[in-house]
Amino acid sequence: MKKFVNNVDDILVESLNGFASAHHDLVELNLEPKFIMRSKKASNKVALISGGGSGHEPLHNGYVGYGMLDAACPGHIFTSPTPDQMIEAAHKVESGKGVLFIVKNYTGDVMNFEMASEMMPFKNATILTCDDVSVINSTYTTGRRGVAGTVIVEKVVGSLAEKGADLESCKKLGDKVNHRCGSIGVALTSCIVPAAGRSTFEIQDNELEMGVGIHGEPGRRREPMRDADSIVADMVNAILEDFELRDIKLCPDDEILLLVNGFAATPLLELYLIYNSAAKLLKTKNLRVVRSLVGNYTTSLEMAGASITLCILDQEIKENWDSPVHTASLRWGI
Amino acid sequence: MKKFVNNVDDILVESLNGFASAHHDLVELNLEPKFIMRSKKASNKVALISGGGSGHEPLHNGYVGYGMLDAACPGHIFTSPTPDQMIEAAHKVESGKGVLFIVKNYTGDVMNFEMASEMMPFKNATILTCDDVSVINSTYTTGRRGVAGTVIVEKVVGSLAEKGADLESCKKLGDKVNHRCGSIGVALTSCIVPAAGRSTFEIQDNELEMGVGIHGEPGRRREPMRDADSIVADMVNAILEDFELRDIKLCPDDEILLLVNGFAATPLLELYLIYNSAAKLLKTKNLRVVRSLVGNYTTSLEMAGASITLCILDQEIKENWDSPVHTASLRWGI
Amino acid sequence: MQTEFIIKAAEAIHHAINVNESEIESLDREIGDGDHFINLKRGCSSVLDIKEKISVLSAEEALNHIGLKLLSTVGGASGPLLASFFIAYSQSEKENNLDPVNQTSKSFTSGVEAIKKRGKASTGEKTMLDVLIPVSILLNKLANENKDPLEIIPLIKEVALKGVLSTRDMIATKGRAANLGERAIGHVDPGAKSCQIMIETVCDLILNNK
Amino acid sequence: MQTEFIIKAAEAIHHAINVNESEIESLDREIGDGDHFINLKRGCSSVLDIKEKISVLSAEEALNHIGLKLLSTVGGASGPLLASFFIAYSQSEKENNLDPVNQTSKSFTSGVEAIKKRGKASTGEKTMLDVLIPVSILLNKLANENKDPLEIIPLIKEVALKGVLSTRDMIATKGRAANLGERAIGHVDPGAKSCQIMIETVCDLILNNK
Ligand SMILES: Nc1ncnc2c1ncn2[C@@H]1O[C@H](COP(=O)(O)OP(=O)(O)O)[C@@H](O)[C@H]1O
Ligand SMILES: Nc1ncnc2c1ncn2[C@@H]1O[C@H](COP(=O)(O)OP(=O)(O)O)[C@@H](O)[C@H]1O
Ligand SMILES: [Mg+2]
Ligand SMILES: [Mg+2]
Ligand SMILES: [Mg+2]
Ligand SMILES: [Mg+2]
Repeated sequence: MKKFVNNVDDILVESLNGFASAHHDLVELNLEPKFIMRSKKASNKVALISGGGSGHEPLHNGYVGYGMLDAACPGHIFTSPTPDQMIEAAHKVESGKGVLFIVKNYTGDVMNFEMASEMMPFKNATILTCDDVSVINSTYTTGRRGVAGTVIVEKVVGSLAEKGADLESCKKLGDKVNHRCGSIGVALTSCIVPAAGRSTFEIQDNELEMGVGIHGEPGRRREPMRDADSIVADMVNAILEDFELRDIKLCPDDEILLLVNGFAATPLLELYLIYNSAAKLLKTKNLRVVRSLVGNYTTSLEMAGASITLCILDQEIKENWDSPVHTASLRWGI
Repeated sequence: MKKFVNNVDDILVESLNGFASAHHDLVELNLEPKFIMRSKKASNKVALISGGGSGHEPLHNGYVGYGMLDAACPGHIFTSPTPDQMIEAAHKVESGKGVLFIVKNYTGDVMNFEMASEMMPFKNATILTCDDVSVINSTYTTGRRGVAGTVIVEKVVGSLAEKGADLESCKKLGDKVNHRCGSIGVALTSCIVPAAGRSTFEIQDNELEMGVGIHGEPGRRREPMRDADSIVADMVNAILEDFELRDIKLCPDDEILLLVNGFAATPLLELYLIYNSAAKLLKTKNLRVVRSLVGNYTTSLEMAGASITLCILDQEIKENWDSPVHTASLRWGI
Repeated sequence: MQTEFIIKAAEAIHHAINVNESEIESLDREIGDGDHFINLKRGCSSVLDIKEKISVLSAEEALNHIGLKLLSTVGGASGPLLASFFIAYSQSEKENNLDPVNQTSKSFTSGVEAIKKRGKASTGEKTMLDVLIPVSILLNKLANENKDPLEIIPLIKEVALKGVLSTRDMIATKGRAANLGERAIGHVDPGAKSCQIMIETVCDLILNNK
Repeated sequence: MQTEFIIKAAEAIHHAINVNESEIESLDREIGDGDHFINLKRGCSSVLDIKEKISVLSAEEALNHIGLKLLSTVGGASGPLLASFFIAYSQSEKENNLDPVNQTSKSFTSGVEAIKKRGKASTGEKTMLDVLIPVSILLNKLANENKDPLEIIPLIKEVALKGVLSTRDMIATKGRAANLGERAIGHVDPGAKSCQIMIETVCDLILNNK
């Protein structure tokens, strides 16, 4: 394991300190318990709080700021945060309109946020993101995992909350965005949880893992490595088939947000190549990509690979996607 | 070699197509010869053109747009572009105030831009960036390499050009920023030029390459892998010593821009840990980090590793750093 | 139960978890995300950190403190589950006052019920419950039959081990491994294994204390 | 010189470069960035792409076209240098009209001078010039002595090879390897090697054509 590390036990705190000091104009760090919050507390809006295991940076700390999250609760690497973090964060950022949790659908995250929700004195609601189509919903009862679509949910709901909408409306929009998102990831290499010190899984030079999770969990299946167009076609088709399975009708000329997300080690050069391949394919299916995001937005430590997320836009989602945002890792209009 | 690729010969064009289509609101792609230019031609300003080998994305394509470059000329992977690209790009973006080339100091880039400069009909000047302190200037006559400091030069000069300054003033500011920048990189792994299909260099699990170039060129020396604080201290000290060697006096309370740049595979988590380590060290030296940038801004394909750049600010540099910019990979204030 | 025994048990569990590091870790690497050992270790250490503080408390209070401590340090799926167990166990100790075997049986069952509720799971889903539920059923049965503790312990250990092994051939329907479908078959559930280790450790401690 | 010969030479060089792929590539990987072979290959292919077009031109014009083509396809350090060579060579063919040996010597020297000027370099800096300059000096000498071409060729090949080997123990002061300092010692310069291959190829072509 070759990483920039002093002491494995201190990675998270040192990294959080670096994050907070690099972005001290935007955020503040609380250490006991750990959370990142806006340095300027927002007033009279639904407080958006997300969180999850670390190792997916910039998710979620990088999305704290105007137009997006009010606070983010980082767990240990690949381990969900604990309820005290969410409760304490809520006490700091709640401003009278309640708390909305945005939680990726993993048993650990769900339970920890659930306990926080039960234990906190504020009106609150939860959006569970579950955009990963690699997990077949009907067969396995925990349901799909939440992956890169979460970034879109956080941005869109963040915008609505900033406009002063109430808890129910924010929750409703978030659920809608989540419903209209589908994602799938492919890993070319594994990743190393620092405390474990060894690769989470083994993968050969001629293999890829289709449907990998963002913790390096095994996915749909191990497949032979092949050319990008063929990998991308399988990914895009998996997402479209899933929309069909979930009875989400896609009409010709529907507007799409296409997110090509790198897990870390895949160069931007390749991410744009993937984008090109996906955009061309969607065009042949008469879908119009009108918004896009290409880069490392939901990572898996040092894994090589990428995920594709499609979000079917409507006027409300598009407007809230376009509105100004000012966070460490997503910024426009400000 | 495991990459998202269809045909090795098509990587660049497919990736450029993806880039241009993802950012069609910002840029336009010319293919014969290859360059990226703003989709809305700027008027009555010095035209800023940069370029260099591909494989360093987002450098330079990701910096084309308002407040930064007018055009970027991508060469093949790790190979400088050819003069026809710069000449043709200049014809498209020149708007009466001449052309300013921003060129990283590599023999190939220098000569190709030089020939473009000689062969083009416009008034033009060149800023050679050479911020890499790992190359000892006095001993070797080609001089230092230009690395991540180039991003700062492009941003700062881009701002001044946008304000309507003339060619000489822009060139002067660029030279000043370059002079006040120092960078050094460390590689933990090598990278694979797709056309070559194998690692540029071999490196063991207990080694790092101190002073690596952004093409995976060998650096100062092979060193044992060790803890982040000690690596970072050596990097920061190398930059500070170099300022001294070049007679750049650092005064207590001098204001610094600290750029922690990832080469690709090093997670953001670690980049912030590096930032934390560097910022703490600079504080003990009474230097004040007042601006920062952490992320993958000048990459080396899929290499793991990072570089640190210090830029000593003054009022003029700081103002032009802060002014609005709207490119694919650097955006604020707009 | 005595607070002194609780602390001894915590120390013994800490030791046993560390001894079994590589097995627990690799099980979670195979069908999870590889952090189960680290999560447990963090939990154990944090409990030992408050050893002095809880040593002066009643057993109920100590167990509640342990639950809250686990809740705020372990994280992941196992954190809230184990925490719920201890908090419910403590509650049951407070609310009832039975003979030792019946009390243990009742409190243990309350703990397991809390896990079932929190995790929305039962047996056959390839989780720690495949150890915990059979153990609690057996405990109840033996308590009803008024068995001697020394007689009970070997039976408990046996059932716990059987529970672990039963997870090997299951498809998971809860937790992270649920995403794996058929690929989870052939692998033992890490949480089941670690619960079995903890149960065995406490059993052995009781035996040695006698 | 005949345009036909130029095209034949381009084809032979293309072949020779490909045959030596692994050596050229690994030399540039050792002390450069590993692309020298790819750059040359791209250049050769692009020249052969315009074979038909230049086959109807005079030798001077053909050489100029080749220079411009290399300029717009090779890139890197070697692109502008090799392009400058051919453009200057063409210019000298246009401007002078000497006997074959003296003309070749004069034009070759003009080409090398153009490289020296563009690269701001000379011998002893661990570049292609460590092959090209000795060859041009020898050519001049032999031309002055009115030597027979067939006598000249083996000597040229020998000097070119010596030039390549001379780079092995040099510290580079130009090009990418200059950043390596002492670490470049022990490695032959890739550009020197590829120039030597090209020179040898053309020499052999002349021999075979005789
Ligand atoms: N819904 C659930 N009910 C009961 N136990 C569960 C449930 N989900 C997961 N578990 C247990 O938790 C264990 C995993 O714990 P751990 O690795 O610490 O958390 P995570 O899965 O979040 O990384 C599994 O092996 C399983 O025994
Ligand atoms: N200033 C120079 N003068 C002459 N030759 C040079 C100079 N710089 C580099 N070279 C030659 O160019 C070769 C490298 O070419 P190439 O690999 O194609 O370009 P790059 O170094 O840009 O990747 C070197 O081996 C050397 O022979
Ligand atoms: Mg986990
Ligand atoms: Mg090169
Ligand atoms: Mg786990
Ligand atoms: Mg090269």
